[in-house]
Amino acid sequence: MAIDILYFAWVRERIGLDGESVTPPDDVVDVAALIDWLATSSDAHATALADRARIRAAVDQRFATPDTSIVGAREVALFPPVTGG
Amino acid sequence: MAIDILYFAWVRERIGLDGESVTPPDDVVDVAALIDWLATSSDAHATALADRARIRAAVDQRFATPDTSIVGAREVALFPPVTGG
Amino acid sequence: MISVRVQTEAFDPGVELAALEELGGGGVASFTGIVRGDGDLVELLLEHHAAMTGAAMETIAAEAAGRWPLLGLTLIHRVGALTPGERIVFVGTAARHRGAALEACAFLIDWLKTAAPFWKRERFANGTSRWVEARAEDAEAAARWR
Amino acid sequence: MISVRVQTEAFDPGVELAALEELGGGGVASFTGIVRGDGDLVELLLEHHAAMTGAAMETIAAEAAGRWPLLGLTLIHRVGALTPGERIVFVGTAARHRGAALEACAFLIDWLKTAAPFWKRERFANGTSRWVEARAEDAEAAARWR
Repeated sequence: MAIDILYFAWVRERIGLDGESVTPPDDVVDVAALIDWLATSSDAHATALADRARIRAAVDQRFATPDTSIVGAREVALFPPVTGG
Repeated sequence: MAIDILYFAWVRERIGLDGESVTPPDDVVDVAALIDWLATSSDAHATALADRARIRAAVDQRFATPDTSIVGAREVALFPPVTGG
Repeated sequence: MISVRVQTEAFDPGVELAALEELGGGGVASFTGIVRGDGDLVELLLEHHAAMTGAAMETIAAEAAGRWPLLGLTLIHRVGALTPGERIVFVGTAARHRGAALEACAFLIDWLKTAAPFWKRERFANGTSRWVEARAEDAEAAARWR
Repeated sequence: MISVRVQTEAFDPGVELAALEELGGGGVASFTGIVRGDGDLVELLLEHHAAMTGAAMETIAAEAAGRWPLLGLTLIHRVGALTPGERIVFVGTAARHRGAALEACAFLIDWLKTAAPFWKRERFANGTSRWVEARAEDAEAAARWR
């Protein structure tokens, strides 16, 4: 199933995309696996996502952890730790 | 030596005075002794000052405790616990 | 900037905050105390030891300025007759970072409640009135900063 | 009254406080975050996950409303390009007593810093720019409420 991937802040800048629609293989079932898989898409993806400790995610607009399931998700956002306030 | 005594809130109302100038005997050297001595001045003083636990004091405009010295003080204020803010 | 005021007149929190925002810090915190109209209260009378109040508030302000890296603080306390909905007290603090501003603000209002010579008398619609009793919680709130 | 807003426009803390003061409580607390002009900063750019931000802020607001007996709370976060001295964020709380207002206010700004999808980019006078790094202190400040 296609998932909308959104990128924010320096993740967005390094990848060079606001987002993209992807269809990961069936064994990509959680956030960590999705990031690993996206990192293989291009050099830019690999670089942007290299430092896994500094990548955060939201699945269907709720903050997620690496083990959060993406099965059935419509949207996954990837970004650095938030800095609002 | 004469000392200006000031009364506030219900201490003032019960005594019926904003303040008075008094000259306590030489053995009245601290706040606790001053209150004991003032309580002998009149029935109103005795009533107003009866509940020692609810009487607070300031000596020369600084908050004081029962054992604070009044030797050389120009002003002693007596009042209930403060309720500002 | 330390500004300490005791006044009968009303004040405008927006104006006070704007002055604190001018100081170049990243955070401004405030607390405004308002007369509640509980139990048919019609008037709150604020009495104070006029000769002592300013100095007591300056002492409290200096204590906060010594504990936290503040760029500014404002303390305003009204005296006289107030009606429900009126502002009684304002505490405002400015600092580079929010922690100092927020903590100093909480400290200042806790201490104003217990270390400044004000007394409140409530007057009710039925003609009765009473002096507000000091609350043990206020003493405890102030004590946590010791 | 819970009011949560994400906006490019400026806001007026005085107006926000006045609305909170109308709710009949005895205490109104606020925190206003301001863009500091450190290191020749000329612009702060606030990016956010627009579809998610409102819901994330509502979640934070609901958490505060569940923890403290609040009469009202206001959360405003600006997005887009801001210059030094401009207000970024406002948190305001109203409660019967000061403790709830002050604690909820501190909680809300701590959580806004760590649980809402905003990112800041700083642009400096010499043409360089950089994304603000999340601070460990902010995560710790938020964690103390867990």
